Amino acid sequence: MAILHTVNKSPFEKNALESCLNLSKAGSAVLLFEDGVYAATKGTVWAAKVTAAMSDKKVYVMTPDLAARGMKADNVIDGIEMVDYAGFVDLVTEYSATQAWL
Amino acid sequence: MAILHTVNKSPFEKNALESCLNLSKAGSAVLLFEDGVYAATKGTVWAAKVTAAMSDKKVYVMTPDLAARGMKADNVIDGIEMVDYAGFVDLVTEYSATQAWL
Amino acid sequence: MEGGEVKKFMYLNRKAPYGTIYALESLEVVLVAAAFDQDVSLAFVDDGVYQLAANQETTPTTGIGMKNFSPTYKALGDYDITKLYVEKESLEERGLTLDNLMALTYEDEDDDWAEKPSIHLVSREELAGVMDEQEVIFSF
Amino acid sequence: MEGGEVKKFMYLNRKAPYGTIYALESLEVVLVAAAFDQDVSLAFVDDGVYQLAANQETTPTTGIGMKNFSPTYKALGDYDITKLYVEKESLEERGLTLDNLMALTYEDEDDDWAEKPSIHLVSREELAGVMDEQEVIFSF
Amino acid sequence: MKLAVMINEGPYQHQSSDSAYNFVKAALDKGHEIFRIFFYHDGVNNATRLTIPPQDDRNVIERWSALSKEHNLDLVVCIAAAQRRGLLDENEAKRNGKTADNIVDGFRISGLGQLIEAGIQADRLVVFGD
Amino acid sequence: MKLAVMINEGPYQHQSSDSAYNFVKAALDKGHEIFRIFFYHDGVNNATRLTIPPQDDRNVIERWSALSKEHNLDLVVCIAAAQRRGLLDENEAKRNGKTADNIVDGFRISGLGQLIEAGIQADRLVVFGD
Repeated sequence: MAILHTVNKSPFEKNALESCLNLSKAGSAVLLFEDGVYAATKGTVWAAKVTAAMSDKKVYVMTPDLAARGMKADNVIDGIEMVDYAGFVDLVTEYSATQAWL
Repeated sequence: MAILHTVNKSPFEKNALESCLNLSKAGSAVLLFEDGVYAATKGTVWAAKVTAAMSDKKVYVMTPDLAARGMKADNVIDGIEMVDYAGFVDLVTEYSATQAWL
Repeated sequence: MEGGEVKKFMYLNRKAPYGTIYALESLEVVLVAAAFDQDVSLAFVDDGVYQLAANQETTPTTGIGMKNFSPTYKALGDYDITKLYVEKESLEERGLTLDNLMALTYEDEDDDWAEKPSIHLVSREELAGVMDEQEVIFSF
Repeated sequence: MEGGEVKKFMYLNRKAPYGTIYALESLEVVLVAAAFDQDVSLAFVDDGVYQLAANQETTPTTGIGMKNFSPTYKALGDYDITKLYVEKESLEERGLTLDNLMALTYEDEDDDWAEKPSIHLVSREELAGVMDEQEVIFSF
Repeated sequence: MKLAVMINEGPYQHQSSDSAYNFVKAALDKGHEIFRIFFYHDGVNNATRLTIPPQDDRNVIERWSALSKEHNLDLVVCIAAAQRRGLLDENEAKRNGKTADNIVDGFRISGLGQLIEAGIQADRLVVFGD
Repeated sequence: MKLAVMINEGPYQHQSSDSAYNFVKAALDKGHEIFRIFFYHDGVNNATRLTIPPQDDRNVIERWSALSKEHNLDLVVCIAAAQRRGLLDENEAKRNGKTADNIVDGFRISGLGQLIEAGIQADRLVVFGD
């Protein structure tokens, strides 16, 4: 009974990730995709907050979205798991519900 | 030769107002309209930043957009000038160019 | 849908009204959903709390010329939609209190039709708990 | 437009590529604008700096399946569009340096066709100054 | 598993429809059932047959239409949202005195009850938006 | 003064088209000239004649069309953006083998050069978007 939260917007542009992190419970998961993948990259002003969230939540990032934006595994914060669309589907089935932070 | 900056998004949702305030010069003007009008209201966590901006910029807010969102003159930060669409047109003609922060 | 399963449905509202249509069209879904006898909750977080602001006024002549749909929220009680969760922290960041919102109520048939508030002011912590129990979440 | 007025045109790019179409369709305007002999500047601020990221890859099979339009930025120099201002603070907040961006250059006809960078790294302060001088600003 | 999908944005302007397509394809590849895909808000614009996208880019509408045919998907366009935005099938056009219709094969127009039903019947609902 | 306007979003989903309409009306009331209104990105969707909005709400498209007639406005829809999104006039439909067109009276389809020209010719450009 844990929820998969999805965030598709850049944390620099919109407040979706911030709200998601504020309102998601320990044990839930956060999938970063589309422009949301920037939150998964190293060295940004958001990296510390995302790293802190990993203390009690799983964080995933969509590899095809990273690639489109010129990013690779090297750019991703340690501990964030990279998934493709098949992995996205698995997450949706593994968690009890999906909540989109639009 | 001063610019009219327009901001139509809530400062809570998007970073448009913040960027606008960071990148607009002294002597320019900022018009808050659509969801941007929330930045003109009293008591928010953004009020101090908007008030500070008024030290060297004029700030305007669109009255019809305030009314739609349940706000009146009482709710508006002191020193912000309220305009209607005719006032918007006047601002566009008075300033040398208009820059939209989308 | 008699005899069917009852699921926990949540409608997540995080956007201000009028600037975009999400608030209005979200409300249209909620009204239809009322006929399906599910366990319905509405969450108002971030700019979503502005959807419930009192005294919304739009006119074609001096106003923005869009339809003022805020009266529809007042009908939710009649449709047995009585769990509107408003996040306290979101209100505070915006300098708002419950007094700035519409007074939304319903008549409780289990309590001699007493009039009760539909808006439930909850902390971030409490709202996170409510969200975590949901089975189907609609975002707009 | 010979003999016509030359205006200072700025294209303001604040959004990331692919998540929305603004970056791509902004670039389409810039390419058309090149034929009009105006004084063209491009500003890349906030997530707009991501538009210039090197190594963008999209494929229909394992990728997002959208068109990779980043090579088009490399053609801007040939169209005499050589003033691409990138805000330093926006790069820094994102953990990026110029090395993470595409190397965009043009050949300077006034300097024996020497190859020169089109990307100009500017501080927030400097960019504010450039913006303040503009006569027509296109936002996307 | 039985999955339902809601799409809130139109083609090209936002990535939502692309992400949803890639998600649905992956789900079908894994043998999941797609109970319904519901197009709401500007998402209804994914159902127009009048687009002519650039030849070097993907055709968002054709892709949905083809996938629908291949897997017998139930692609539902919200009637209220569609009417606001000018998406009509032949019947709607006739009934409303409009001189053209523009819905592509593979989509059908229906009410919001179809979205609620999808939420009830499917094991999971996934929403793609802005 | 000579004003030009650019609109980046479609009807109803965003307020942009409403705000632009109110702005243009106020400008005309004050005696300014509207050199051109250019519809780009999803803004092209403002030109469809197939909408059937709720009777208790404004009709965004009809409003533009009527204002155009009254003031002889030049409403230009970007052809590239329109083709991506399924907005076509009769000529475009024929040329591309499409079985319907959907542009309302008062709008014309043309290229991006019309936007640049508006920037050059007008005294001010005002952009409405998301």
